[in-house]
Amino acid sequence: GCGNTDNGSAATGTNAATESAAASESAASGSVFKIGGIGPTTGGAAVYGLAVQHGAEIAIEEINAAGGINGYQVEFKFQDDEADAEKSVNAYNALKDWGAQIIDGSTTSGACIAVTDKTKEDNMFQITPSGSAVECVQYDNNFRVCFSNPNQGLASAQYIGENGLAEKIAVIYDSSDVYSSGIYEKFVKEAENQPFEVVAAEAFTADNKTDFSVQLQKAKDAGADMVFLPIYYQESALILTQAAAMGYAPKWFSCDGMDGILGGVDNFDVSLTEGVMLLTPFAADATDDLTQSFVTKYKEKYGDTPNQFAADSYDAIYVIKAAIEKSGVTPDMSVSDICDGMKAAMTEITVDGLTGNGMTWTADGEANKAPKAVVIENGAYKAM
Amino acid sequence: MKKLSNKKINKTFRDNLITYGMVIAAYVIMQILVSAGSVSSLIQGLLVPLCTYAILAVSLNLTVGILGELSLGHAGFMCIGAFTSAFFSKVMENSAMPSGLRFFFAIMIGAFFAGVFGLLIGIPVLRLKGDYLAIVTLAFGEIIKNLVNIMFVGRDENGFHISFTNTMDLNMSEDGDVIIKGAQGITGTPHDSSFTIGIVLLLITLFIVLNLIHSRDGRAIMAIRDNTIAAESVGIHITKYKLMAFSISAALAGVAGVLYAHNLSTLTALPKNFGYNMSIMILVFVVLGGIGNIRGSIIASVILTLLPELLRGLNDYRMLIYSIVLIVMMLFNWAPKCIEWREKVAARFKKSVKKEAE
Amino acid sequence: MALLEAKNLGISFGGLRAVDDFNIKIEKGSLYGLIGPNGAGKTTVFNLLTGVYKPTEGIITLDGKDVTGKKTIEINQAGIARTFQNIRLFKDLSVIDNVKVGLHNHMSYSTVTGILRLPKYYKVEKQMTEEAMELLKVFGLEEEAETLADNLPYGKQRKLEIARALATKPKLLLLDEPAAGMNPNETLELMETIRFVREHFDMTILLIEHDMKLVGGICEELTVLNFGRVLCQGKTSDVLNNPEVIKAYLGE
Amino acid sequence: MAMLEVNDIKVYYGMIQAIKGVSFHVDEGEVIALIGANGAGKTTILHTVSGLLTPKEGTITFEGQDLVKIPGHKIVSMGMAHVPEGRRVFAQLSVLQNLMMGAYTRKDKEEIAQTLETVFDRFPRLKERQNQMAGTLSGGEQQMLAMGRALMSHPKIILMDEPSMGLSPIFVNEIFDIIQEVSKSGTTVLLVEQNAKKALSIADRAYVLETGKIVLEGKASDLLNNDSIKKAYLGE
Amino acid sequence: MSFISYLINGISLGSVYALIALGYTMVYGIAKMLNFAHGDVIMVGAFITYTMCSTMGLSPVIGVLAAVIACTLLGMAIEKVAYKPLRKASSPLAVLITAIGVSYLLQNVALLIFGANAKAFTSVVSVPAVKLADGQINITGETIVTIVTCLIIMAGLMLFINKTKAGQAMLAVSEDKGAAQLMGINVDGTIALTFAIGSGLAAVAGVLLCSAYPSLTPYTGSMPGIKAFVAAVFGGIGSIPGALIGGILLGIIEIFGKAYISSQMADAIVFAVLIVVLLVKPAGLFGKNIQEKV
Ligand SMILES: Nc1ncnc2c1ncn2[C@@H]1O[C@H](COP(=O)(O)OP(=O)(O)OP(=O)(O)O)[C@@H](O)[C@H]1O
Ligand SMILES: Nc1ncnc2c1ncn2[C@@H]1O[C@H](COP(=O)(O)OP(=O)(O)OP(=O)(O)O)[C@@H](O)[C@H]1O
Ligand SMILES: [Mg+2]
Ligand SMILES: [Mg+2]
Repeated sequence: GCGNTDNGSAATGTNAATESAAASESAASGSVFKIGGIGPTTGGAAVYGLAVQHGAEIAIEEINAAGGINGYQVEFKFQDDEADAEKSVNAYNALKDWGAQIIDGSTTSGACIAVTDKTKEDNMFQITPSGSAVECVQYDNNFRVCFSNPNQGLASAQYIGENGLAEKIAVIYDSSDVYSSGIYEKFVKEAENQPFEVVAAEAFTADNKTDFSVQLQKAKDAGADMVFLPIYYQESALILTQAAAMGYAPKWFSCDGMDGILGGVDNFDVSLTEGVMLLTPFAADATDDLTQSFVTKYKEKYGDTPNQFAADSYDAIYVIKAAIEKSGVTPDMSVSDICDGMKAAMTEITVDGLTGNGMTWTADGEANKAPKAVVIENGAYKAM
Repeated sequence: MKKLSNKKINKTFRDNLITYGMVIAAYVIMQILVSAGSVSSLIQGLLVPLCTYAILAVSLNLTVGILGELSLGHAGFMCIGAFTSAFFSKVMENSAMPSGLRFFFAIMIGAFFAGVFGLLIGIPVLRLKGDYLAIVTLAFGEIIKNLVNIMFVGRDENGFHISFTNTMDLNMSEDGDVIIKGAQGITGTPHDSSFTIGIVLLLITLFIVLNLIHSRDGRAIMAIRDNTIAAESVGIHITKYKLMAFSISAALAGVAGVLYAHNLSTLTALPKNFGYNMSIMILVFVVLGGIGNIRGSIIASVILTLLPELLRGLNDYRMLIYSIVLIVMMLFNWAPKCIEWREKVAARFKKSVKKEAE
Repeated sequence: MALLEAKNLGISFGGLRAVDDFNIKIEKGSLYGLIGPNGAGKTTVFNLLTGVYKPTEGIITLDGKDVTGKKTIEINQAGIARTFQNIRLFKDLSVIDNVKVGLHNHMSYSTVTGILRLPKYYKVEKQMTEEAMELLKVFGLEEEAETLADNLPYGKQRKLEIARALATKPKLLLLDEPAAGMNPNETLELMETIRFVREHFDMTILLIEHDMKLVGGICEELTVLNFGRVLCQGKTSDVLNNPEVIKAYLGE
Repeated sequence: MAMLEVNDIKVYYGMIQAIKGVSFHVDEGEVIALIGANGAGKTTILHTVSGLLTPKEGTITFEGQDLVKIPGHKIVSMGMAHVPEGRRVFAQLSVLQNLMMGAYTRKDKEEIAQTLETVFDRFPRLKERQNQMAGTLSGGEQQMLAMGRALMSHPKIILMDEPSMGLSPIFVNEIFDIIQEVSKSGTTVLLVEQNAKKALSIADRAYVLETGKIVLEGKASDLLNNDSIKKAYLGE
Repeated sequence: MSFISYLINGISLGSVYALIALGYTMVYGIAKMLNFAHGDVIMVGAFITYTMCSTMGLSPVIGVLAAVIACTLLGMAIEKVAYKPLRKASSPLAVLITAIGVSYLLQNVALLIFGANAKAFTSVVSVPAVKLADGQINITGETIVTIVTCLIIMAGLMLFINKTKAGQAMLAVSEDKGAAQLMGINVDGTIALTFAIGSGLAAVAGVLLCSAYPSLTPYTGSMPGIKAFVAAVFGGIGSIPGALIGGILLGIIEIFGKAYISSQMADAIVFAVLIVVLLVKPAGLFGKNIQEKV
């Protein structure tokens, strides 16, 4: 349906902040944490940026309602970067002008890498919810919530191999996308050590993602009993539809980008996803309280089912909260001091979030969390 | 007779001087403001991109305004300049070469390769006309983007390796270093671009383009634009001059690419930055600023690059407002009715100024 | 030896034989007229002579050199310049720049000189300006040197085309209906100009024209084309009194 | 009342005023000549009358109706045709298609066929070339086509802008004969010509235009004998 | 066997391109402008049908009709507000740029109304798929309907242009607006009609595009729009049969390129073929290469 995405994003964040700021005495003017978010809210990748924005907004609202972080209220502002590196730097600069002290972003890998350079210069704490390329956490002030691409490629290959899920595997990936090609590379490399064989590796590009008949036909002709889809759910939905139409029914295996397939595509026939396996840290229909309350709020507010980007971003805010609480930094400290404090705290905190229980971080920015392998049964995730 | 020709030289001279002066003044003012600390980070961050887009617009104006051919593949040349130069800089990063010299060579390399591609593409393509030429340039731009996206280049002790599938096919030794990683492009290009260098490059671009226009070759190029058959009939070598304009234009776009690549730590060939959308965006600068009007190109590129950034306060409505403003500006600048109205207003204004002076 | 000699030229468009077995011999320094009914093939002959169309048969020699089938620019460089029936100026260039384009191959400096503005640039540009102004003067266009060609009135546009053609320093000048759209007074003036050009530049001129006053007034020899073939050739007075010509072209 | 009455029109191209207050009238059945030097504004006037340009000031009435207020394309169906300067044939359409385009406002197929016959009679070359693309016709042939196309609408009044331009002498005579014939068959003619002598010899009355203004008017035969006209426009 | 299914897939994809290209070429042929917003009108048409059918549950016929009517009006409105004032501009590029502005505008309005989430479009086609060779070859109902629609539209357009007065008026307007007016042709009306038809066709194309490839976002139209532009040029822009053939060939080349050369280089292959064709036939397959008469 029509999500009311026309809700002014930053407005929502700030409104929430000011409302609860009025309630909370401790938040005198100037003593609020300012967190900036970056991601595409227009253009072809808008769906991911909007998810990151909305996920964070929910977390911010909860935190402020519960009295803030260490008693300080939090303000949040989100800036559009159109998934472009240069615009992402602009967005970062705009946030800096606004007074941002901490960055939740950027959403997409390429853009995120460009921003890491800038946050490094300013020594500003940056945690990306979804930037999965290796270089997204290249500096000591960069952290991420999601898995890295090689990590996912490796884990996928190992999981398939160890559980003997398939013998012949075809890969369909987006050769123009950092995330997808990153996972693909590692997967194929690792496949050499595994008991299965990659029989076909077919690509598509950002400009060429309506028709997948050839890729599917090739997978079929190569006799693949499993198709690995290290891609996002929007394209996956099309692939599943087209495979069904041509009567091809292999096993499907995917990564966290697939998350969202159950609710992220309006009007999509989810029966097509029956049996799809994926490694994901988040499931919108998990039954734990945290997920349920998040999903309910999200649906209420934005009319959509949250995907993994939203969950990652929600967690990112709570990670920020934990790091602040641990380090005891205050809003009146300089950006650099806040960063130093939080950096140090990052390796000491443990966070239970939507995307993992007991998440911890290494100093090089990677999250320690176990990917959960799930399979879709009766339109719902089920642990494997 | 002397007087007349002098007048003309003076007029173009003055016109060019205004253009250079405008750029230099903008530079000086910005530098003063920056050192006074009264420029926001956003604007500071935009200084190099502004130079990049201004160079692109000027260079495309050479093709569209002066040569009179519609090119929709300019981003492709920018892409070549960006990747070749970033590759060079990455390779030389740990060599003994001082960074200034390295960047100088990077610029030369970017311009050279983009220019050579311009030449190679121009030879077959410039026989086509109008929209057919446009679509073929668009096609070349897309081909370049596609190939860059699947290109892997690595280096180890055995030298360079190239593959068009994935890194494994590079067959590199353990401690080899993959420099271009397909869709992941090049990361960690040294940050050599600066506002000063950008302005210098813009001034050089202006110098080349303006001087070319007002020379014998420029006249030949414009004659071809105005009437190919007549130009041939007075002995102008059509292909030669078309190619000259096209490859100079491509080389300058390559320079813009170098500036772009050395301003960000990541370089990927996405539809957004090197696809036809970008080519079209550059064309928008050119047309909005006035076809053949070099100064207009610079102004339009600055306005249209700043606009979406300054509209950030509008949040979700940002790009919507941007598109409306674009349409309105186009109507204002180009609709004959608006032009007439503007002229009238200007005339009235002049009159009243005169009266006051009296 | 004749300056221009065309032998047995022919070309067809689809089924239409536009020019057939066309022969002409033009002596150096002469003022030669090509006339004939509408659609007889006169403009097509010009197009053959200047390489716009390639003749399917026949030979064209200029000053003893075979130029058959050569490209337009080669033919221009060999020494034939022309004007067009539908004016083709460089509309967005100034009047003087139009002429300077004509001078392109005769006064040059390299691209690098142009871009770097080396001293030679200023020297050659100055020479070009002077020479162009001289040409413009011949046609009374010096006042309009800086006007955009497009803004000139019709008659002056025709003159500018001639000036531009002359700037290429041709041996032979082809004029396609130079007086079209001019009133009788302007035509008279044009006749003077053409005569002057011939004397002053020692030029050979071949012109197409339907204005008999002009043709009769300045052409020494005529060829009449009819249905793509030569109907009659010879001294102007003879040709204009030839009954066949009168019947096919002049009317009584 | 006059069939066509032009009253003090002023026409601009952008800021440039090309017509500076021109009035004239054409009575039914007349042949009116409009003469003047290059750039005097003759073409501009014809364009304004037939609705391609709009006057800034002034009125144009045709059979009692104000043409300025009528959309340009409706003027044709009121009975006005225009042979434009520079021919403006539809280059990529065949000769026949061009002619049929002339009859665009007419409905009766039989009548159209009849008019086509008369046009072909007058211009046999067009009949020969009816399937040739108009753009490849020679200059003179295109001129014939432009004329024939205008006649196809069976107009009450026809505006002609230099119809003899580029025509061979024999055909110039013929075209003036045709104009007279057209006039005799009941069509009013407003004629712009460089060939002033010929124009005046077939016209009833004439107006002389200089830089956007009418400087002289009168019976064509009188103007033919007017010394200043002789000097300025007849080349005598 | 796989060759045949590739061929069929190519034709399926190509018929969608062809359908879009028909509208593109129509507008180009008459109004002589590249309407870069054409692809976005397609998207609007698809969203309207989506809203009517999937959200409001109305029948597909009503949904499609509503889309056609709405897009027709939209096309006319765009023409009037954004293009018409620039018709007499000194360069034809001006209106091209405005079209780009309109394209951005439509995308962003759609983004604000419908959000960025992809919508799975429910096919409006109820024709069953044809299965041949023991189900190895599968021609979907969408393909059949798209091809038939293409043929009908192509024939309809050709009849319309060559046999009706309004069609002839379009030809005249496309060559010389002034002369056309002198023939009594309503130039404004004719151009508006052209946009109306082009945009109405865009709606049909949008519905069938999304029926065949059921993923609808505010940006759905832009890539097929460009591809259709390529197809139209390929076939000879302005030529109606050219658009059809160009579209189908483009689809086949794209699929064959992916299948037999490299799926990674699919875009490059399509464009390379295009370039080669244009170098051999500079006005496209069916374009008239009109030489200017000197
Ligand atoms: N490119 C072409 N394609 C087809 N026919 C052509 C072409 N060029 C010329 N013709 C035809 O060839 C014949 C000769 O044309 P040309 O232009 O040479 O005539 P012309 O003698 O110059 O006539 P005019 O005095 O009317 O200008 C004409 O009948 C014309 O229709
Ligand atoms: N499109 C235009 N833009 C600007 N000025 C124009 C335009 N058309 C004509 N003019 C100017 O308006 C004036 C009248 O031109 P017009 O064409 O009506 O003259 P004319 O009497 O028909 O001349 P000719 O005998 O050359 O056909 C001229 O000074 C001309 O330069
Ligand atoms: Mg001729
Ligand atoms: Mg005139």
